[in-house]
Amino acid sequence: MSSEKELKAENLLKIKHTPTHRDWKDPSIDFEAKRGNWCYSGVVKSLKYLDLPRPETKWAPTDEDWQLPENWQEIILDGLRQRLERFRTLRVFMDICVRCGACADKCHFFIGSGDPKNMPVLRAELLRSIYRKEYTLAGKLMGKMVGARELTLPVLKEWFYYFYQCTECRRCSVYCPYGIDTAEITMIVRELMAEVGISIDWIATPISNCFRTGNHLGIQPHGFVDSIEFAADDLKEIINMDVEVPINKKGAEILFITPSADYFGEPHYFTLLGYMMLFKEIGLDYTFSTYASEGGNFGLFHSHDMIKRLNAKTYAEAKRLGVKWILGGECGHMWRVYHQYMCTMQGEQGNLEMPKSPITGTVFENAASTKMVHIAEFTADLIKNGKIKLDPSRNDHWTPTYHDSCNPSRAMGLLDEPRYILENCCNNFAEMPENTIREHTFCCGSGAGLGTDENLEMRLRGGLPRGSAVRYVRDENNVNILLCMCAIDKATLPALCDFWAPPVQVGGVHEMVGNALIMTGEEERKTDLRGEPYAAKEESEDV
Amino acid sequence: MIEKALQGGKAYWTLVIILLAIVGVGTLAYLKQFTEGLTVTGLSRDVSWGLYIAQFTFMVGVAASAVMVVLPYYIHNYKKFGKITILGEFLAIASCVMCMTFIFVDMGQPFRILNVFLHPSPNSLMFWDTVVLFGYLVLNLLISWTVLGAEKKGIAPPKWIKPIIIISIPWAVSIHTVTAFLYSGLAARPFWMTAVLAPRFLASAFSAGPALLIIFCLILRKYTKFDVGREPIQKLAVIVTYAMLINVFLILMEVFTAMYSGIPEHLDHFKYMFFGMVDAEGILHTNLVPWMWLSACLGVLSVILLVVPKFRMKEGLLALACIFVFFSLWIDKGMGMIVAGFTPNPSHGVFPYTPTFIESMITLGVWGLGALIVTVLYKVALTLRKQVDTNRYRA
Amino acid sequence: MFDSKYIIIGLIIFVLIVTIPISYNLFALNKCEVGVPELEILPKAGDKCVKSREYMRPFHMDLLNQWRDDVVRRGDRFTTGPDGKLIEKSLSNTCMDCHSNKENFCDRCHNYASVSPYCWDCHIAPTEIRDTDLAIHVEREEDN
Amino acid sequence: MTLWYSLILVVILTLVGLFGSQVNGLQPLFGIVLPYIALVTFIIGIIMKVLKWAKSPVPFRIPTTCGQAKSLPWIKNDNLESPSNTISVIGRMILEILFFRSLFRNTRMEIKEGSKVVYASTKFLWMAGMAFHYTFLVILLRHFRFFVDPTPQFVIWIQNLDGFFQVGLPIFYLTDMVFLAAVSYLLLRRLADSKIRYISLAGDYFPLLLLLAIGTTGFLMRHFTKVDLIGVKELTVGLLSLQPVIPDGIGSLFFLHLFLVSCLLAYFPFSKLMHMAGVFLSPTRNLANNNRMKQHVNPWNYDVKLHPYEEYEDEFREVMRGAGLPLDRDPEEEKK
Amino acid sequence: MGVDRRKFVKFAGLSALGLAVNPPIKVLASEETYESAAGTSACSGSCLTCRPAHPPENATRWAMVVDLKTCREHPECNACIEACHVSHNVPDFPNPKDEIKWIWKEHFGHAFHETDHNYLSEHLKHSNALLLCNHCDNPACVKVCPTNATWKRKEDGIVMMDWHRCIGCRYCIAACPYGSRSFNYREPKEFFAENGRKLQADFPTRTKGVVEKCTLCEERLARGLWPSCVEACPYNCMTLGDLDNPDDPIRQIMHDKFTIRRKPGLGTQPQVYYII
Repeated sequence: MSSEKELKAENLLKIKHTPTHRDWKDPSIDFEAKRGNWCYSGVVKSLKYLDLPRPETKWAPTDEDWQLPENWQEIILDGLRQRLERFRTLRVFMDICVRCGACADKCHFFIGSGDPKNMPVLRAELLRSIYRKEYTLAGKLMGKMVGARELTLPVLKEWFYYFYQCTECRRCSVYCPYGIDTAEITMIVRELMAEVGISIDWIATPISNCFRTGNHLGIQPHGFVDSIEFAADDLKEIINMDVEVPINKKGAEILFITPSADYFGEPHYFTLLGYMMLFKEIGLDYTFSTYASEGGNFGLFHSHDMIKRLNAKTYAEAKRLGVKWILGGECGHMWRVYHQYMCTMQGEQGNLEMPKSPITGTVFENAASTKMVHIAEFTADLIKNGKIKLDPSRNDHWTPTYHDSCNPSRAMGLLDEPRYILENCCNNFAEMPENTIREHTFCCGSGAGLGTDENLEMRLRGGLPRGSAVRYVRDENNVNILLCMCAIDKATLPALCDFWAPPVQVGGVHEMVGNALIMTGEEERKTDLRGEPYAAKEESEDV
Repeated sequence: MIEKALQGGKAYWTLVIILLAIVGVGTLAYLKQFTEGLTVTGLSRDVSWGLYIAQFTFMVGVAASAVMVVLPYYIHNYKKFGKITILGEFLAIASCVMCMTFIFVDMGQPFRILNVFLHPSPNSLMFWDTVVLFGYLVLNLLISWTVLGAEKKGIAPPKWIKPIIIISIPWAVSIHTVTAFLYSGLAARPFWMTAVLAPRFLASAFSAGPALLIIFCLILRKYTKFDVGREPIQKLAVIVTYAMLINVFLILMEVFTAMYSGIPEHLDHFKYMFFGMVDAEGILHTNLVPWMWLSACLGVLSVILLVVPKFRMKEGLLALACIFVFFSLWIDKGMGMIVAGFTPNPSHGVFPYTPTFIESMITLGVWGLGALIVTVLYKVALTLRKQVDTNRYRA
Repeated sequence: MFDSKYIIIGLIIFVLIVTIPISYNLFALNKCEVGVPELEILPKAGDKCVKSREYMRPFHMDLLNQWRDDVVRRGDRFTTGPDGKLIEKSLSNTCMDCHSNKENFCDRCHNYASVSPYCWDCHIAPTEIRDTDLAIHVEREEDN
Repeated sequence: MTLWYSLILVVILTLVGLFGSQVNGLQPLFGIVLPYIALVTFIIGIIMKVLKWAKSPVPFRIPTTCGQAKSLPWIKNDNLESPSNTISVIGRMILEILFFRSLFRNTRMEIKEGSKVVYASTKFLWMAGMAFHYTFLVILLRHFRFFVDPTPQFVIWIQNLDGFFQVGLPIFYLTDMVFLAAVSYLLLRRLADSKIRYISLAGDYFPLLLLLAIGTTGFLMRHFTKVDLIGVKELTVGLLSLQPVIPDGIGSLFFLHLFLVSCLLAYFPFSKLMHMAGVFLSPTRNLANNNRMKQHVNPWNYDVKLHPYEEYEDEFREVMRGAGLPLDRDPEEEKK
Repeated sequence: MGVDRRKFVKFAGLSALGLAVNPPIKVLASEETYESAAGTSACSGSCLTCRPAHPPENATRWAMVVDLKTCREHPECNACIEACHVSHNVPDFPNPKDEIKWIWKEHFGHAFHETDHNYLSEHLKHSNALLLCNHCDNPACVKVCPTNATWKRKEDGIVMMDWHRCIGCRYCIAACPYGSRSFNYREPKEFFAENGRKLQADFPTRTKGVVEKCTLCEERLARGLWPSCVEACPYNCMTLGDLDNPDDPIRQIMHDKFTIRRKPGLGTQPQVYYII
């Protein structure tokens, strides 16, 4: 890892966006020199638990020899052929890129690092060059001249380096005239690498934890119960009310699933408190589950198989508990899986019912097939129908801005619901510049399983565009909290904000809901969910 | 940035569609003129320029008037004009396009219009007018787009734009001066042959243009959330006042010279405008008379409203005064100026000119085009401003 | 194959569009004989023309353009023909003197190649002259 | 380097076309055989490629959403950017195919004042792209005057409009100018922007240079060296009515032009030019964002190893009981 | 020019192009012409018998003298106008606002406005003046033309027009103090077709949207022919000559008679002189 000294803004800001003269077809990478930009390899225990190939091999990216199986090229090329037959996306995306370069400066990693291979077009070319060599006549005959390359160990190492520098945020796809989605290509290449035993620990271990205990953190059932009870105690201190939280309750109407970080991590925790208050206030008949105690799905960052293996628990648990439908908490990639993959992977769920809000009677027709509703949709509906009372002035000590997480914005189209909620919960809401929000939003730089410490330099670099936008509203509008609806964001943005835009805090949308919520029979609250005192009630001057 | 013009509410799109319809009507009318020739207009052998060229002349003035906001803002650093400057520049862009379109529809051989550049003739003021007008359009596009773009990005405008802004100021004066030279150098037309024509054009431009801008600002305040503030409007009102006074003064100079000297060649045109004239057959022609008196009355009324500070300070009355100024000058320049120059003709024949329906529809279409461009550009400016401002204001 | 419905329809449309010229030529109702239009055999035929046929076919418009500028702008009205005789640079008076039938000479080729010169907007073709040598009633014909 | 490969290739092709067609007896090759081969390659090649794409399924519905999805009835759905039904998808595709919607969004990133990342609006690529594609289309349609006899009326309208400004004789077509300018811009952009130069391959320069050569030969033929149009039309109409003939005396420039066009046609299916077909088939654009509304089927969906609740409870039964969680099967209860 | 003229004289003998001369009018009027010409005082060279068969070669400053005295004695005669308008295919549009005229008659008081007064001699007061383009030495129309579609020929001073280049802006009409220029508001060929008027085959019409005016029959001068109007006038009212040549008959006329010009004060130096 890079030393503290190096990780200073002025050092990271020496970025040159003009590529060096070295031909991109040269794959060599000096891993030693690039510490802070890549992740550690998967640990034995996790790989073994998941029956992944080559679990016992201990290799590090800095090694000369990655101890690959003898026929590794064959495995990868076979895998590639198979996936070309399975994914039209891959096939089409391999053939039609015109290298117009529109995507080039759209990637946060390129903006922050200036490394030309972080241009989405070149990231895809890393695979496309192999595809050309194997599947096109010109590539076979003319080789490098037409951008074709042999699959060699340096190429594989290059894949490892660059495809674990893509957060699958899909921002490039928005600008591509053909909609080429680098996330799709990254997913395929990561799958191919996994087939020869190349994974990173920060992804493999959460998957293995989740597969075993139901959540990424590996919290066992009793730990889960403890933390929920702890949260209820905390809440009692703030709002002076008893909040009961049902767990594994059969026959509940709704199964509630949220990322496991909500139970343990800060600032996720305040969002959890917000949910608990909201559900108590409206008297929702719901249950948590220990078996499906994770909304997130790190399988998405590994392979389609892993997505399915982890995701199966959701419906299985809904069926076991006999709930009518499922409500999902604030998370980013969790919603990509629930929105774009779950129903296709798991098939239709006859035992569940069309989601209908028991409070407002609204039928969520947009979830007619998956039977799974986003908490923002649910809460926005409550507010619209006047079922909860909110006092936005209780958030007056916050000047929030909202960070659209990549997946809800570009893979789901969930843009206005959270804004509607925030406008009803806060008086001081301010937007970041328009090229950095909604479908143009910038990734935190740590998504897709890259939110670890060993690659902090690359994370901070990737976070530059987001950090710059936050700093802009901090300076222009005195923004002091960055709200988001993604567990990875909540985990990684604090470091980013500390680095690029201190002292902006990070929080969740339902934390603001909890702050503003007027509960029936409540006593006067002294502090918000963080224990921060409310702003003085007197008519505050508008800045 | 232009994409902002593609996202808008119902009112915006309704306006755009109405304006497009007007442009469509104008286009159809033009197609008729295109196939049948300029015979569909009221123009004749004797009055060979009419509504189109008159409107062109008037709009050059509106275009040039942008300098009245650009100069205080960029040169004298009068920051209060910050919000209005872009409106002025966009108005100039629309006016330039209108000017070019008016010239285009006036051409007998529109397909050969590029001959002006293929066979340039530096002796001809029309050649220079084309060049300066085109240059002014490019300058305004460049300046407004760059400055607005920088504002959108939240950074200071690039340094290279400053000299271009400075160039644009004399350039604005030049477009209307050259337009005046177009007329004032013609020995054949004594009415135009006056050294005071260019100054008069500038004075009328600097009152009509800012008057229109004030009207726009008041409309924007009423129908959108965009408020340029009271002070810049009052400042503009003062500019309108002085320019209008100078304009009236210069007109009186002209009247004096013609009347006192009594030279028929100069006097006759004023007679025709204000009292009408008898043709060879003994018929009295008074086409312009009601219009010119209306223009004079509106001019006097507007001067009263503008000069008395108590009236000027009231925005309702100010709006009225601006409307009066605009219409008074529109009649004066957009009808009287050109037609009266041709009547009576050099042989003292009186052949009155009245625009035809087709001609009026084409003119309306060009106005519609100008209004459309203003609408679209203002939409862009307002949307970008709103994004920059909401952030600023809500904090 | 997946989404075959859309893809096959799409491909059929593609093939139909690409082969429009072929189908137009093969099946068009007003199918014409393939081949060059026959040009009129000149009544005053001979080798009197100012330039060779090989030059004239592709370059006659350049020559006429040149003549136009010579005559109008430079007052240079005459040139020498291949037989050494003086020739006036004039479309109506010189060219059309021999090629007197515009329909059979100019128009056939121009129509075949869809060329629509605007010479005839002003210049008067001999075909516009009937009955008398000097003047005629001109019938408005499509000048383009 | 890649630029030079492409340039040399285009020069070679030009020389082959220019001199090959002058060799006695080879004119039928350049005027008849190669054009037919090229046309057939073009059509069959594209069909084969598209069928190959079609053989792969679209297992998951993964549209890129660029606007508000359809959710609650009172939240306005941006149906062109996040379409929820087929009609909206068609709307989105029309915007994409006819107006290059995604490219219209393009911005240029700049880092200003030290650390401010800002985004400039940049439409030049979009404008050049639109200008290039549309003028190419118009030029192609104008060529119908050589393809068919008699010339359809719409072609004459296009000609008149295109030659509105009567400059030169034959009149210069506006589209010719715009086409050559746009292609030149696209080429210069590749060379001038170091990022784009870095990613450019021979396959990116070659089509541009080839188009430039085609455009230039066409322009030269119309305005400078001239060819015998009647002969040209005789040949092309002959080709396209399947009765090929080679008339005498057509200039060699025409054979070069035809040869280069044949090269372009034959090259098309094997190159990035296939984006013409690909843009219709991109799953991130041509699918509705109705994932949670409608079931989407993956034809190769297969079972994977799962960790069912029973195994989970078996592993954690003791601690679950300890934490007071309900158990599905409690051996202790059963014992009792 | 000169070379061309010589070429042409040879050429004209060989070709049938002599048809460009417009014989019918001349034949009808010839006798009367002779008499009236003889009736005037000393022959100044402006009579049919004295006028050379061909205009002078190598003229460097064409000018015209119009004898209004003789002209106004025949108010019914429009031979010059007809000859000109026929030979140049000038349409006579019915609507006065579309009117096109190369040579025309205008009330004396209007044509010479500055000399008009209430007690003007009776015969002048009710007479018409024959007007045409003045082919000014310092033409206002040329200065203003944005495309050089009208220009003054250096060789012989004719103010020439290129109808292929005119864009129809009508600036020249605004600039001309003599009203010598007309604009084609309508398509002339359509008029000829509609009205059954005959077209002169060897001279083009104009197209709608261009300005036109008298070109002093430069196409005839080049062929060694007098301008149509000069030739057609049965009374020899018009004399064309080279002012730069001291031996040219026109100089003699100018010497003998008092001539005036229209609007001399504007400095345009018109080259049509009037004997009143």
